[in-house]
Amino acid sequence: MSEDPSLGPAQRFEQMEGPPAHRLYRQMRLIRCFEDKLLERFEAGDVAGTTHACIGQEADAVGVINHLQRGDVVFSNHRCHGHFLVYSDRPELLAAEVMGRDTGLVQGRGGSQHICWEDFYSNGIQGGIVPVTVGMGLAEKVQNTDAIAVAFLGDGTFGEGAVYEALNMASLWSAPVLFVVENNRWAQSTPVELELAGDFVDRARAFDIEAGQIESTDAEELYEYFGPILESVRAEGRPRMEVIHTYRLCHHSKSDDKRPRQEVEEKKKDDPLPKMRRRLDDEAARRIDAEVAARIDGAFRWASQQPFADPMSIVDPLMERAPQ
Amino acid sequence: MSEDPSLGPAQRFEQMEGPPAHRLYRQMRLIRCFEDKLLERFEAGDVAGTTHACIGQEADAVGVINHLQRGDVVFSNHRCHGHFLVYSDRPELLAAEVMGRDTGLVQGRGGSQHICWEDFYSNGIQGGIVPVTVGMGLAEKVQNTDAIAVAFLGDGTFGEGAVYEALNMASLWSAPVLFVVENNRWAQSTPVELELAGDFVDRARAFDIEAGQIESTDAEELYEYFGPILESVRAEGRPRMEVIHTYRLCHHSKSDDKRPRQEVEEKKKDDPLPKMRRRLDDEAARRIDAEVAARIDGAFRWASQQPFADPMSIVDPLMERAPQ
Amino acid sequence: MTHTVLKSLNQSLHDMMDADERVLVLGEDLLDPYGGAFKVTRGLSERFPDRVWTTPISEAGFVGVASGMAMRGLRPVVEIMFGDFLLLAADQLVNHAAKFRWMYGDKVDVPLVVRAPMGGRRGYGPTHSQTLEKHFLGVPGLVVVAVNPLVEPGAMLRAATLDDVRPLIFVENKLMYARRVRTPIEGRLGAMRARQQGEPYPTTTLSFADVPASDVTIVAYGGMVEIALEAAETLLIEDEIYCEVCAPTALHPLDIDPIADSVGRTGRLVVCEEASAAAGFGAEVISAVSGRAFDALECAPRRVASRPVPIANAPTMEEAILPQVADILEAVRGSVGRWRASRSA
Amino acid sequence: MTHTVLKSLNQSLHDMMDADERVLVLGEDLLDPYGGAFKVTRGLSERFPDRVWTTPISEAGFVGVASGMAMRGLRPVVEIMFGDFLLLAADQLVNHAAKFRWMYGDKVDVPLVVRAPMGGRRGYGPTHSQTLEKHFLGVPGLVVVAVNPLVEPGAMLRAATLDDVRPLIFVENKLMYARRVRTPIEGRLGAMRARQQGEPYPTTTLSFADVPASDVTIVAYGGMVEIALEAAETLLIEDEIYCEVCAPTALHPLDIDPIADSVGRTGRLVVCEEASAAAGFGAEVISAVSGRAFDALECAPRRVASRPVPIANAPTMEEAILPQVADILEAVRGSVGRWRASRSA
Ligand SMILES: Cc1ncc(C[n+]2csc(CCOP(=O)(O)OP(=O)(O)O)c2C)c(N)n1
Ligand SMILES: Cc1ncc(C[n+]2csc(CCOP(=O)(O)OP(=O)(O)O)c2C)c(N)n1
Ligand SMILES: [Mg+2]
Ligand SMILES: [Mg+2]
Repeated sequence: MSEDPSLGPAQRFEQMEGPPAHRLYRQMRLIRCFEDKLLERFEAGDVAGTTHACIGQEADAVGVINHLQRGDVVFSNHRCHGHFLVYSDRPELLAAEVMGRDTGLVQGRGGSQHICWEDFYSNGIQGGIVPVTVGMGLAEKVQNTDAIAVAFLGDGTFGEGAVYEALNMASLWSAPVLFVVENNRWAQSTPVELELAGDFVDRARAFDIEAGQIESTDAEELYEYFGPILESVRAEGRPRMEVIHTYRLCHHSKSDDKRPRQEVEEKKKDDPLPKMRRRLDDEAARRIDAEVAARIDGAFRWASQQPFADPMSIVDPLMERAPQ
Repeated sequence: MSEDPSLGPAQRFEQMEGPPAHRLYRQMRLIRCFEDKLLERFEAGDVAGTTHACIGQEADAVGVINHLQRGDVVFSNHRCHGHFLVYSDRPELLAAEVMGRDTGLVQGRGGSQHICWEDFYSNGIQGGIVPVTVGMGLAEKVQNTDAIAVAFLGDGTFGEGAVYEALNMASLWSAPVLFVVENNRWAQSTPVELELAGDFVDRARAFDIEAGQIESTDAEELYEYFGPILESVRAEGRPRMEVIHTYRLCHHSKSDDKRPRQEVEEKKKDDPLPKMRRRLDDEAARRIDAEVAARIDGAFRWASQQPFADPMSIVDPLMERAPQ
Repeated sequence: MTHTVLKSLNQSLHDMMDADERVLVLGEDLLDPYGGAFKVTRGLSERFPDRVWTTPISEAGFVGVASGMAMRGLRPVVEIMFGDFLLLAADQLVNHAAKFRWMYGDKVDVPLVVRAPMGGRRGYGPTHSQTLEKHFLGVPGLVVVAVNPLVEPGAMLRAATLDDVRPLIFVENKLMYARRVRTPIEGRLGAMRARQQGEPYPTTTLSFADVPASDVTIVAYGGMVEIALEAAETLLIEDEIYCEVCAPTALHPLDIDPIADSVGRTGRLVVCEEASAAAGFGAEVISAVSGRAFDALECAPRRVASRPVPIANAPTMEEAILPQVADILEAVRGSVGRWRASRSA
Repeated sequence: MTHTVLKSLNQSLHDMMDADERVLVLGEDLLDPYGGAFKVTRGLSERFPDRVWTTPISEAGFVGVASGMAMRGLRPVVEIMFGDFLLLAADQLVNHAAKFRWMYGDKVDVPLVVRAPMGGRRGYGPTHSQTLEKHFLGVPGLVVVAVNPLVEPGAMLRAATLDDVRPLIFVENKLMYARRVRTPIEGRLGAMRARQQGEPYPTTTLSFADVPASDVTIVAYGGMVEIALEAAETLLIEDEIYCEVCAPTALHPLDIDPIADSVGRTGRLVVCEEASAAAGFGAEVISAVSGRAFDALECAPRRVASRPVPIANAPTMEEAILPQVADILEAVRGSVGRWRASRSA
């Protein structure tokens, strides 16, 4: 859609230097570093509004998105930073966006959870993006582009009826769509037992959609796991659902975490970053950490030098007759 | 809810004369006769608007509703005449309603698909009644009344997201609700294969709701089948879904039937009325037919003598400030 | 050669699908031989089996699917079987389709058309007779238009589908399907002078030809247009009241100019709508006219609308609830009578 | 002893649940220690564990569930976490809850309260900052009210829950939660004379005490009330313009009398709302006032509202999009200036 499209994520991943473990770690480090910095900025009062970090879930993003070809569609939700950063490798654009700058991803209009770049989209309403993604996948199929679509949704989003309407149509119409469920066991302050009766995988299968699940925060494992899955969605032109059982190590948004402290501490053992870092030699790890830190610093520095979003641009020329 | 409540359906069924087969036949005959007469009136231009007959599905109504106690809730859909007639045994009130009379069930306001009488309700929007019924069942439970709720829904209605939201909450909150799915294999002009991926029973089970199914137009069989089911919903205070695989022998509404002629003809062999009538001695059957015919004649005669709905009553005193 | 509104819409869909592969039609019960509840899509699935998608009963879902298609290069036309069910898609329309273009920094378009047959007078009762578009007016990014038989409905549908990149609700009217299209010819419509302004969703302004100045402006859209015209004729014959009838098709954003101009000439305003009045189309017209032509207004604008109760099923009540010719007569006579009385005093 | 709007609402819920077993609270993330996204339900689940139901993310579903409960003897209070999500429940509200009582021949009541925090100014972006109640105005059978700090919000919530048998949307405002409640005392509010009319959802009319006639009526509800008051003070000090501020809480059905009376005194009308203007609350007020007090109106009524685009996330844009004190100043000065100019001419 963009005039000067970047490489697709899979191509970019291939061209990254070092062995896969290094690359996966570098990407996750980029996400973590970005969000740490962002939260710091929020704390300092430099950034307004709210934001949802994906700390602890970075392995999902790298596991899935690195398999996508140019033209493939991603529709993400409120917790979209990780997905976007792997998709685009453009932290500075997201930084500028959340900081309300005119050169942000969508000129400061969307902020943290309403972004769009090339074939990546996100929206802050739970559920509704799922049928939209199905439509996108179907449009690619109708136009014989060979592209597929991926929707990210959380456990809590299984409360929304739109999800089931979408599953039904995706199955009836053989949409080439992968539904990636990030079951981080909580929806805001609500544990999954209080929001979900039955089982994710059974729900998909009840719509005749092939479904699987994996309990992992291991980026290499997830990357291996999703390769054949994305291939099969593309080859078969059928929908599929995959549940990743994971955990959110940070608050839901900004600073509202009331989950049992002990549970969160326990889960920190599964933090995907140290898990992957341990597989790198120390030298490489430190080099990556430093490079990424510098990059994120640069991104935020660049962003903070950008002009603020332009209040003169709050017009919609296509709707101009609406009364002011 | 009404000031002078009638007997509950189960009690009334008990007090009917003759063996169960006679009673079931009499009730189904009443429904069939009512709808035949109603459609005649439509053809003749005596009745305005539209209506959805349940010809061919009468056994569902008698199979389920005859087990309900006074105070139990029924929420039905657009195809509600059979359910209502078994519930109430008041054909004259429904006749007056569809004929737009002031003494109709809801004073002519609702017509064929929007009725209410004692603890029976119906609405013409697909899907939305399902969460409402769950709330009704839960309200009974909260108030310790021992009553349960029954929602009727068609195969096509499984397209609506509200159904799944309702299943999830019913399961999470243990609503004493029976979901009766009348799978008549068509939704308006759409065959079930084009509207439903996967399986009804699997869908319920994916929400941890016990579910079963029965392929039958045999009223006795259905009556036997549903006895223990309704008992279990009441005893366990848990939701349950039951699918009745049946067939609609008439058009969807008034006269728009484009289904394959041969399929419909084939299905007429399973017409629940002759099936049951064959089990009666001829004498009894003829007596019942005559009695029911006379009763329905009387009901429509009475209805057609009632005053038309009063155009002066189109005010809502509780909303009176709204501009006219 | 006359044709009905139904025929015009149906033909337009045929022509568009024939000419443009991007056009897809989605909705409930669209397949032939049934061809849709009101037959607007008749014959399409036979000719274009791959591009007519009969849907499950999932209004939110298939509007969402169509939005996604629209964002990825297709031109979907969605049918909501009865406009009453549009509420199920409210979140998709307002929080998704309407926002995407602007919210995403103008990077995407959502050329989505959602057709919705509205209106009563057929005895369908409370959930199948409503005129609900007022609840979708004033959403940033979401266009609402309503056809009437004075424009070529098919041409308008074509413009909405092929030329308009904005998500759009295309309001039809159940009773209108059987009406003949009668567009103005050489500036005339029967005994009336006719002017159409504003492309591609024009406002038609009708006035009696040989009158220098009319007495009152009647605004009506969609299913109320024919009723307003009937009222205008009656008022001419029985009361010698000359009406200008303004029939906009663009409800949001509203093109207020032709209406304000007409009020500038007449000084009096009666707005008709089939929904109940509160916070509806008439309210917007009256407010906008007050903003543009306040000094021209000689008396209080009036609204003709439904009584504020659900649309009852019984014909006796439905008729009394929905706005009729008599209601317009009363409103116009009330407006003009006050003035005539004051003039002759 | 002052308290915030938040405290007032929270205390009211505590008191109602304590006093009346029929009161149940449903919504997302309501359980303690979290206590709801804006903490209106804080402490309830600890005290009444059986009657606070935290729900799945199913806005349509749990509004439906609550309707059913309301029809069967309970008094559910539903929280929609952000008012933006109310659209998901549009079908439940309009085609179910709102219709049941009248459509069923008055056999049932649906005493349902749906609380919805609306409004922007917190940088939450396009899907979490909207003021959407305009889309729910004018539904037969559905009441819409909006609190403001000049009434006791808790008392209004109590009336809506325990005394009102109609389904009702109870609009709150996110920024307002932290505001102090300041109800009039002995007919005064600070420097202003205050009058409250209409139970249980009153309209507050404020005017500067020692002026015989004010110059302009400013109508504002919900989150715009404080902004209108600030504007009124500035106008007094900087321009010697005397404003009457009318702050209704009943948006539908609207009690137009206090507003029309005020315009009868002032002759000028400015209506403020946080949503975009088209087909909104202001349109209804202007139309209704035109119907009731046309002759009193000395100039065109004006609307102060959002710019018609999604509410952008960036603070610089959000501020420019949402209506501010300056916009009210401009509108009032425009209204009054025209008149003053004409008077001095
Ligand atoms: C329709 C809708 N309802 C509620 C919300 C508020 N909300 C935002 S995130 C969230 C929890 C989502 O949980 P889940 O799907 O598990 O995703 P997670 O936050 O855990 O990644 C809620 C309730 C919303 N954004 N949209
Ligand atoms: C929300 C909604 N969408 C569409 C319709 C129109 N409609 C009425 S009945 C029907 C088919 C229903 O099929 P099913 O659930 O199988 O019930 P059946 O008619 O077969 O008894 C449709 C599409 C409706 N009433 N409500
Ligand atoms: Mg989660
Ligand atoms: Mg069916």
